[in-house]
Formats: sequence, structure tokens, C-alpha cells
Amino acid sequence: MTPDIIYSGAGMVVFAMGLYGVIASAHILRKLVAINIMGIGVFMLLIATAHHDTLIDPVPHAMVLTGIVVAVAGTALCLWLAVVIRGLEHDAASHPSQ
Amino acid sequence: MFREMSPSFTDTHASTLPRVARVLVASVITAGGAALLLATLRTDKAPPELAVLVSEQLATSGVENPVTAVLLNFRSYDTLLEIAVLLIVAIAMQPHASSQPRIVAPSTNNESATNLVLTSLLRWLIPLSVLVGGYLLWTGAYAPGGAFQAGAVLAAAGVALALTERYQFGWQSAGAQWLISAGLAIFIATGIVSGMVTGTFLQYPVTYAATLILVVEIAATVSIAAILLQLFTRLARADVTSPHTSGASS
Amino acid sequence: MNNSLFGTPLLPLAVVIPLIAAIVSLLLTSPRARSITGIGFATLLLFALAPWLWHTPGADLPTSVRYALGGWGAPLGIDLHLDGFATVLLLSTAALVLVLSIYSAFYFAGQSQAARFWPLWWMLVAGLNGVFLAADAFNVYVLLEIIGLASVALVALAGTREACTAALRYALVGLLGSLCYLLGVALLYRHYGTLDFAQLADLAQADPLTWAALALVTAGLLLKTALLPLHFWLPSAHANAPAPVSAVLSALVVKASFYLIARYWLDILSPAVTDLGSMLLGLLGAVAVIWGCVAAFRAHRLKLLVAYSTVAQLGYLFLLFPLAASGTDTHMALEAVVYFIVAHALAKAAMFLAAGNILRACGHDDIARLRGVAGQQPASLFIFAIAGVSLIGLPPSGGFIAKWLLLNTAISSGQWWWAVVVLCGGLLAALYIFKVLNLAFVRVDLPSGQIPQPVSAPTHAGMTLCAFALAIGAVALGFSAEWLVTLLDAGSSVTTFSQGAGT
Amino acid sequence: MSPMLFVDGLLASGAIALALLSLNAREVFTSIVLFVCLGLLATLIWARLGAWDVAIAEAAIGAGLTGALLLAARHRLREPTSRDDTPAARRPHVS
Repeated sequence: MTPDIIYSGAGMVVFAMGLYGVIASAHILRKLVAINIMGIGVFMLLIATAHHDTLIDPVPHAMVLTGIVVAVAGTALCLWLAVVIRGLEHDAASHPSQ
Repeated sequence: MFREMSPSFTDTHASTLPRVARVLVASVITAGGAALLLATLRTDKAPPELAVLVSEQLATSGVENPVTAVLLNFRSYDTLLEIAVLLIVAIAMQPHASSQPRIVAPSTNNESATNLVLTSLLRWLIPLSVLVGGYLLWTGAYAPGGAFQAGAVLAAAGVALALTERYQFGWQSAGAQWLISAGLAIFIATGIVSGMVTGTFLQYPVTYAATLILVVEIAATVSIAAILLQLFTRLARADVTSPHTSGASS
Repeated sequence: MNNSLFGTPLLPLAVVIPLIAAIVSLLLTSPRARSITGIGFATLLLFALAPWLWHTPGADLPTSVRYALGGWGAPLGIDLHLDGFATVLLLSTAALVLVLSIYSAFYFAGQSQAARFWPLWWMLVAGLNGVFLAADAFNVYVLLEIIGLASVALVALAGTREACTAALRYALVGLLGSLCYLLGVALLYRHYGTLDFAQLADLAQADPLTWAALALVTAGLLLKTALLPLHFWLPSAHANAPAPVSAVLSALVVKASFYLIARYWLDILSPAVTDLGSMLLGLLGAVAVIWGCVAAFRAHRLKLLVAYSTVAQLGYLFLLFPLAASGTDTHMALEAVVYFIVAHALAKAAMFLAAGNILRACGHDDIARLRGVAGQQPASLFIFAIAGVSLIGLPPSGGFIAKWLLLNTAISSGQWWWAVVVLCGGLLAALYIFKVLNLAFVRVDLPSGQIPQPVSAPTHAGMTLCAFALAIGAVALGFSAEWLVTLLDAGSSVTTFSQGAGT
Repeated sequence: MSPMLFVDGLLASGAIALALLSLNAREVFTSIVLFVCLGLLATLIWARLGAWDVAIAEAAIGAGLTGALLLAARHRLREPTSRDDTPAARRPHVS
């Protein structure tokens, strides 16, 4: 057992749980939390991959940094759309003639 | 199975999937995950050849932090595109109206409630986060830190500012457009100009690499901070287009 | 490195020009200036790429070209890679983007969405070109996010509740697909220690971890390509987007992820590909062809019909894998599929534009209420019919040649059952196309007062002209088969990555 | 078993437990808060594995900003009042 194996395994378990969460849960925020949990799982695998006994590989670190930023961008866009849809639904409810 | 995948907004724990489907999904994912786990743990990791290559070339990259070297020199194309991803979301979330006051900087809104504790805390917090952001940006060349971390810290300062409800941000103003696109624009310009000198897009001459990377990082930090702040204020409705403040600003 | 090759120094322009165009159109404040620069940049892109792409894969030059961004070279840096397959797709993208930009200039004239349309549009083009040139597994992840998020934002531009809901679902599916892809890439990096396609192609072997990585990469990309069981998000997203966006989504965006699947299965991880896997993909494709046609026939809205037709047409592309797996006919199968991609791109874009024109002129696109619409919209129906000819695969159109090539490959590789699928798909496509035409050309004998004509917005002649140009292009492709195949042949061998690895 | 390995096991199982709790939380709010906790735990793990750059970014963006965005969106999804954020162009404009 090395840190690499522990964290790689944990990362894949977290990814799988997140995947189930995305499919099974209905609420948009739950789906997005689950997607972000999947992301943490992938990042954990990458960071564990980067951890060698003698040295640390910076390339996966750069990949994870990019991944974190991309994930927050995607999350923000989804949340924004959800808020817009909610506003449109509200409008439709308050102005049924339209 | 997940034919619909239509998200709902109601605050329920219940899943829309029938129980049978959930069990099916769970068992498929468990089986797949187990196979994946087994395959991964039984295969050895590749030797870190790339890491060795990075440390060999680090001296010619212009920075001493290997992660910064990868992000802003060896694989700078990825980082350039990543800033484009942020910009896309910023554009998508922009208010569409064009008849808005042209303000970039936070504008005071005296009508709103003021929270004394928060306000006095901010007097310390804002300069501190600007300091930390600047430090992270500068230290990124030698130690952990860099444009993304610095941008995030600066954005956090803006978020704190927005939370007081004393300030609003006009994201549709021309100045804001320059602010959010500066990072990508300067990154591309640096790539083209250095490419004209060296003959390859994004190839920095070794002697100027440190300076060029710093220029790109400063521009990226500003844009990243502005974009992240915009994402938050648009979602939290702390910008000038929001209904409860538009009365005060017009 | 082949950097000294003719034309190669300009390779990054395919991505850089659209990115600059995005920034410029974001900073411009006048709507007119925005559309004029939009068309200008599209022209620039075509003229920057066309002349040298035309020649690069010539007989006297190597089959593929690499460009080391930043001067580092793979695996430390990121490379761009150009071969015949990529050339064909880049050229068709540039041509289509020019026509669609002109169309969009008319479509969004005087609308406030234009301020966000143009920057997002150019970001999308940058992502597409980037994917066609990509030679790095992680770089592809970032590009897929650019394409995905820009597409979502463009769909949401329509502003209706349906469009935003479709966009949200599209976004969730896109993020899910990207994460699956990223996990696959992480496994590949863990196993082989490189992200470069050429090196991966050299190192790849058939072992459990590579299979796992291939499965994850494929699953992620299939979600984005909308192959049958994973297609659930496509019809609503493509049908509710603004017309030029629908056109680009169906014509190019789904093809970008298909292109990557083809790359991974035929080049990069080909040692790990099993016959069973190829058969499975082909089978799903065949089911998609039939099911998509049935769903299109049953659709109530015109744009939804066109969107379901995309699900069906994407199915044909996946016949590539079983046909190529037979070994000897790999190249022939690829030729047929690339031809199919271009023919479908032109025809489907034309069809979406025609449907968009009808939607705009009539204020709705309810098929049942389009009775006799040909009387009011003869041009749009004519365009719809021409594009339909290519989709069905009637001679003399690009679609005909594409299906002819597919049939030939299926027969010569001894897998005649795929030929049956192709023929059935054509027949079924004829059903839904003629259903629309039949209804539209019906003479309406009602008094004119009873025909509902809520004309919501006039369609500019330029919009009709753009759609017409694309439809003509789809037919003309049937006469220029030689040219396209030469272009593809010259640069493409399906194993270009492994060949290029030594350089 | 070395003490470091014990810490690793604790951190990894903590991450799995937090992910499980977050996905199964009764309230959406709890789910988001637990997700932020998971992000902070991930920060510790990145630091433990020597990824200091990533740790800083995870704390600031992955946990902090994402959490703030999710909470802000939750607030707005509960009380939709805004007409102003609809991207529809035809909507008569008020300011």
C-alpha cells in the first residue's frame, strides 16, 4: 500500500459515486454537486499519479489546475441557466396570458 | 435509464428514477468501477519521464516553479484556451441590455443597508486580499501560486464587497468588456509577437521568457478575477441590472 | 519537426483567427460593425486556410504535418497535427462558417442577442478548428469544453423556456461527457506517461487499463456525439436553438466529437480495439439510423424533425468502425465516412436554415399547420427539397456518393447487412422528407382569411440565398467526388499518428 | 503500518465518506455544505501529495467559489422574482 494506490482508488470510488449521483438525483443543484464530486475524483487520481517516490510530476498538477477552473466555469453556466429558467417559469405563472 | 435527465428545481431528496432503474444504475456503475479499480491497481504507473523532461528544461522556461512553467510555457496553449473557457461563460452570463450606466468599478449605493461589522472588517480584508493576490501572482514564478490563485483571491475580495450590498458592478459597460477580455487578448498578442521573433507561435525567446510570462500572468490575473467576480455577482444578483437595486441606480 | 514545410507556419491561425475575432466582436459596441467584422473574419479564415491547405497534403509532401506550439515539441509541449482527414474538416468548417456568418448577420440584425452571439460564435469556431488540429489528449479536453460551453450558451440565446431547459440539459450532459473523457485521459497518462497522440499510438497495447481508458474516452465522446442511447439531449437542443446555431450544431459540433472517436479507435488506441467493440458501435449506429428516421417521421415540429434526422444521420457514421475493422478496407471506409460528414454538414445546415426561415416567416414550425406553406415560402421549401435529396441519398447529390461509397465498402468487406441498413435508412428518410413536402405543396382551398398568417418577422433575401448556397453545395458535392477523395487520400492514412511519431 | 500511511487512509476514507454524505444529504443546503467540506479535505490531500499550487486553487476556487455559487443559486431558485435576467430579446426593457 502506497499513497498512490490509496488515493487513486479513493479517487475512482469518489468518481463512481458522483456518477451515480448525477444520474439518480433530480434536483439541479444536487446534479451539479455530484458533477463536481466526480471532478474531485478525477483530480485525486491525477494528483496521485503525479506523486512518485523520488519526484513530483508537475504536468498532472497543471492539468488539475485547468480542470478546476473549467469545472467552476461549467458549474456557473449551469447555475445561471437554472436561475434563468426559474425566472421564465415565474413569468409564465404570473402572466398566464402570454 | 437516463432518457430524460431533466433537472428539477424543487427541494426534494427524492430521485425521479424508479427504484428498479436506480438499482440497475448502481450495479452497472459498481461493476464498472470495480473493473476499473482492478485494472488500475494491477497496472504499474509509467515512469515519470515527462517530469524529468520538465526539470531538465526548467532553466529555459523563465520561471522556477515547475507548475507555472508547465502552465505558462510548456503547455501555454492549454492555459490560453482555458482562459477562453472562462471568457465564454462570462459572455454567456452577461446582461443583454445595452442601456446601462457605464461603470466598471464598484459604485456606491447609499440606499442599501450597511452592516457595520462587515464594513469595518472589509477595510482590513480588501487591502489584505489585494496584497495576498499580488503576492501569489509574484511568487508564482518561484513557489506555489500564480495567475489562477491570485485571480481567485482578488475575486474573493470582490465577492466580500458585493456581499455588503453597498457596491454594484456594471458588467455590461465597455470597460468591463476590456477587463474580462484583456487576459486572452494579451496572451494571444504575446504569443504572436514572440512567434514573429522566434518563428513559432507561443515560443518565448529564452532571455525574455520571464518578463513575457509575468506580463501574461498579470493580464490573466486581472481577467480571471474580473470573470470570477462577474460569475458570482450575476448569480447573487449583486450587479446593477438586478431589480432591487436598479431603482436606486437610475 | 516539419516546421519548415510550406504553409505550416500558418497552422495556428486556424485557432488564433477565430479567437481574435471573438475578442474583437466582444469589444465592438456597434451592432453593424459587429456583423461586418464577423463576415470579414470568416472570409479571412477561409482565405487564410484554403490556399495552403489545398496544397499541403500534396503528393510531394509527407502525409501529415506537425507544428510544435511554443517550440517545445511533444511530449513536453503541445503539438498540432494536420493530415487529410483534418484538412477536409477544416476546409468544410471554414466554408460553412462563412456562409453561416453571412446568414447570422441578417438573422440577428437589430436583435440584442447579437452582442453575445458573435463572440460565442467565434469561440465555438476556435474550438472546432482546435479539435481538428489537436494532437494532445488533454488539450482536447479543454477544446471540448470550449465547444460544449459555447454551444450551450448559443442554444440559450433563443431565450425561450424550452431553449434554456434544453441548453441546461445539454450543459449537464456535456460536463458529464467531459469528465468521463478526462478520467480516460488520466488513466492513459498514468499508464503511458504521455499525452501526445503520436506517442500514445506508438505505446498503446491491448491490456485491461487501456481498454478501460478507451471505454471511458469513448463513453464521454459518445455522449457528446449523441449516438443512440445517449442521444436524448440532442433533439430538443438542436430544435430550440436559433437557426444558424442549429445549423452549426448539427453540421459540425457533433462531428467534432465523432472525429475524435474515429481518431482514438483507428489511430491512437487501435491495438486495444476489439472486433466486438467495433461491431457494437456499428450496431448502435444502425439502430440510430432506423430509430432516428422513425422519430423524425413522428415529429410534430419541423425543426424537431430535422433534429431527429441528425440522430439518424449520425448513425451512418458509426458504420465506419465495423467496416474499418475488417482490415483491408479501412481506408475505403474512412473515405466513405468523411464524404458522408461533408455531405451531411452541407445538407443539414441548408435544411436548418430553410426551417429557420419558415419558422420566422410563419411564426411557428408546427408541421400540421404548415399545410400549403409552399405557396407563401416557395424558396425555403425548394431549399428543403434539395437538401432532402442529399439526405435521402438520391443522385446526383453528395449524399448519394457518400451512401454509394458506404455500400461499396460494406459489400466488398463482406458485411452486406450494413448495406441493408444504409438502404433502409434512405427509404425511411424519403418518407419523412416527402411527408413535409407533400403537406407543404398541398393546395389550400380555404378562403385566404382562414389561413393563419401571423408573420412575425420578414426573412431577408440574403438568408434565403445563404440557405440556397448550402443546398447547392450539397448537390454539387456529388459532382466533385474526385476532388474530395484526392484531398483526403493525399494526406490521410489512418495511421498517421503512429507514422508521425518518429519526427 | 507507518503513521503517514495511517493519515493517508484517514484522509482517503474521509473523502469517500464526505462524498457519500453530500450525495445522500436530506437537504440541498446540507449537500452543498458537505461538498464544500469535501473540497477543503481535498485541499489537505493535495497538500499532503505535494500539490501546493493545486491546494491553493482548490481552496479558493474548487471549494470556496463553487460553494458560494451553489449557495447563491439555491437562494435564487427558492424565490424567483427576477424578470430582468431572462435572455429573451423581445422582452420590453425596463430601466
